[in-house]
Amino acid sequence: MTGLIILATFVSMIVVAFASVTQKSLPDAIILFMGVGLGSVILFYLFQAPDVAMTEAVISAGISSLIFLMALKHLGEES
Amino acid sequence: MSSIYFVALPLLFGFAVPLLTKLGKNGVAYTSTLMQAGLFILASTLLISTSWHVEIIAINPPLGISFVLNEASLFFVTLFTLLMMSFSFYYMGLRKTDPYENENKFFILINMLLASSIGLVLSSDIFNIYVFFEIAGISAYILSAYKKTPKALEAGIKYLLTGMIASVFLVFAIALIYIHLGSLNLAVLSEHFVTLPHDTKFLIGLLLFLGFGFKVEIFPLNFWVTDVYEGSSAPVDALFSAIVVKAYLFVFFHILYLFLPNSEYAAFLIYLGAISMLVAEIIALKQSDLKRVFAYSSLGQIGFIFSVMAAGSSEAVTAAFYIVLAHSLAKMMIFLSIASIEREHKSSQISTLTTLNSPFLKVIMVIAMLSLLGIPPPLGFTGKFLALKSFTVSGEFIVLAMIIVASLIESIYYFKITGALFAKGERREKLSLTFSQKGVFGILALALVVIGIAPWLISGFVHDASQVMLDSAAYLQTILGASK
Amino acid sequence: MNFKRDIPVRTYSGFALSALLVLTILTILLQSSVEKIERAGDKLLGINAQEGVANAVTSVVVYFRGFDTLGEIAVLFIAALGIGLMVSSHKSAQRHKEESNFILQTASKLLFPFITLFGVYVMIYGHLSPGGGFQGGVIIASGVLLLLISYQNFEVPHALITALETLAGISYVLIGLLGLWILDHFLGNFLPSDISDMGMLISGGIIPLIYIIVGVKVGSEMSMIVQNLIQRSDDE
Amino acid sequence: MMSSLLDWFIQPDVITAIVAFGSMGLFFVGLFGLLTQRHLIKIFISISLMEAAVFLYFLGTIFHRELTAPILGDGHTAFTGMNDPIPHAMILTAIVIGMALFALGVSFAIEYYKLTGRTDINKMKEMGE
Repeated sequence: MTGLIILATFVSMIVVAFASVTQKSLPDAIILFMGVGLGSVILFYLFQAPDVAMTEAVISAGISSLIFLMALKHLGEES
Repeated sequence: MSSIYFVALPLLFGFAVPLLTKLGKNGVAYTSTLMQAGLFILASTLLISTSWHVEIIAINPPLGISFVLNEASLFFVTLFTLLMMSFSFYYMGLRKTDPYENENKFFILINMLLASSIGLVLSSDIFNIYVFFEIAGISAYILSAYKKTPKALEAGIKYLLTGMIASVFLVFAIALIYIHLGSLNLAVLSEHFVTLPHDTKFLIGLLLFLGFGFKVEIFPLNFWVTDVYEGSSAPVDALFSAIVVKAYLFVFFHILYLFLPNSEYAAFLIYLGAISMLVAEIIALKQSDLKRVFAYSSLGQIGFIFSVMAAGSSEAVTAAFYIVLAHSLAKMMIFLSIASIEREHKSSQISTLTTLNSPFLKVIMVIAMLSLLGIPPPLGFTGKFLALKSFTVSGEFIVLAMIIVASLIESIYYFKITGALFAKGERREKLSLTFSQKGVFGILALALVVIGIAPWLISGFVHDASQVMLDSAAYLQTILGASK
Repeated sequence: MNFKRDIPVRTYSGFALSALLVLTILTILLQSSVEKIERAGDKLLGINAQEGVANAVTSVVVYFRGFDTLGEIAVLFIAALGIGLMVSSHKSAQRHKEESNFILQTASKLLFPFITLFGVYVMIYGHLSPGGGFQGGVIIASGVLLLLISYQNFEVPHALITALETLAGISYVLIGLLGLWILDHFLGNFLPSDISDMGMLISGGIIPLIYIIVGVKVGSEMSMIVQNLIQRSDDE
Repeated sequence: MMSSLLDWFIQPDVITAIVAFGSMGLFFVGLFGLLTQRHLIKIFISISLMEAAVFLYFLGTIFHRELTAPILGDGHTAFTGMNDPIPHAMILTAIVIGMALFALGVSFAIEYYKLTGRTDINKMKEMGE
């Protein structure tokens, strides 16, 4: 069962990451990047690593995306 | 006296700076210089007392992290502390008239750079080397973008990007190493690395090469170096080319000799170094900015050191140690004199040298350039002579030819610079150098010339250092035997 | 490497090149069989019991490989210093934005205590349950960020934060040096730590102490970073 | 039939293969973004994707599904039947270092944009070549 969940999470992460990289507007790219962060949190949890999952959750979905969004206030919306 | 103080004291200084500012305006500057002098004394006592031992951190190796002090690592530690001490004494004079914007941060960053370069050289744990790789990296990125001008910021961004890419490859290599070999200690890894299947060994080797290749500034991966050197200020360039690059060079070859003792890749690396030297010297010909010229000359010299070090024979590595010593001393002198020129003349073009009026600086620059070219009496000659001898002995005639051609090209633009230095023409008023700056230049020039004339002073020690560097079995024995 | 031509050619070549590189890496990775060998971590698990710390990851991060964490704290310290340097030039800019809406303010007034409480819990119980200094510190910093967003005139108390950061940094290195002077191993565990009080709050000698210090330092540094970046972006 | 499919997914080497394909796919997306995108923030995102892919590959290949997380429940004192804690410690440190570099890069990009109005890596040609 876990193999199936891992496969599904990986596939969705790759799709979301590809969309985030080729996205034209930056805020969308960053929100999609948060989605990839969420996916990696789920995977770290499945890999029996709660500490790493918590760190990844707090940092990739939390602080670093917010740092990005604050940077966007004057880096312009378009890439 | 333990070698942990090389890392612990700069960190303690960095964290305590807000308290040190209470000691008055120059509190931070004087504490930093005093500490660096103390570290140099510690390094030389460890060197003279030949106390080769393993400094254990938290638990015994091979599970724990440990610092290994032997001839090779202490050679570099003493060199780095000497160079940083002389940099600080020089900067004491510079800061009276042209201090950095908020200076306490500058002192924290140069001390972190020193601590991480020493950590890179001493550490015997591959993930610990990655952490020091990052500390040295991040302090270098901020130092290069310190002036916050568009040029400096571009230099910082480019340096940061190449650093992040290099660290991704290095983490990938460490992950594969831990998956397949189950340990992080360099000694245990060097024992089991050969047992790996061929293509895994190739992949780990390639990733390690990419990880360190950017930082060692070897040919295909050094496109970013000259922009960083031109963008950052001259004193910072002195630190980069004299200290930081040497630490990465040592770690690169330390790991190469531990993992692949006499491997078939050595021939490829020798040619890579020679090509890197040739390409750098050719491009240096048409540069007009002093910092850019000496950035390319640094790339050339580092390519030369790279190919000599890769030769792997004991004579070649001894020659490489001489060249490293000569290059660091000479580059520190050159970039610091460019710093004085840049502060006085507000530009670092070669043409500004024609209006330079400071006989002392001219002598210093000539001595440094003689050493870089390999003309006696400075130390550069001994290194180059031994290197060329070891190449002829080992029959690498193509590499020999490439190096000789590159040195000829190098001499062209050095004569162009010396010509500008001594050209006739009206000179501006005399460039003022404080006593401490003159003292620093004097000591470095003296070291270059005295060791150049009498290399037997340190030849015994340098020979042992090269033996230790090449001998992975002894390294394994010292670590696994150490369990205080 | 600046292609003058329009985007598609660059994208296709980039696509093909990276695909080629990754495929070669993938084939090598799939061929190399990962057999179950006894790795350094399994040996550490054997030793870990006598440290009396329930969370083996915390004892590895703080004690067995504590030197990496000290280095990592230095990286974060330098990053905060660099960001402060980059944006320090506009410290004096007044933040004259209009008050953000009322709902956000009441919500953040309600949420902030719980976020900080959770952050402190994660920090202090780092050696018993998953979590620890890094996670706790960043959670507290995200609480501070919430306040910064919702209240325009909220300023992180600079003097207090710098004092906390300095105190934490100095005590971390001093604990390490104490280990050196007492046990002759830098970062050695000189406080008593035995298996009997596994799972108790006061267990594992210096390990929880260091992780709380790490939490305080990471928390204060991250709030400084966030404050600097918000300060920076309000200067229009 | 369904249960045999689920059982097939449980086997360790199947999971390792899925992890290898998935994380290398993510690495590919990161590398692709790095080579083609020109906006600084996009480049930082791509490098973070590559880094996340390396961490996922590392943990995914080394974990054993049947062993528990390296944390003791209440009352137990024996560290047996647990996953290897060292990769967790390494990745924890590497993630926080990556975030620190990331935040520094963003502040460099903001300052550079403030001074020159450019965020395109290719047009950063301040220096004479």
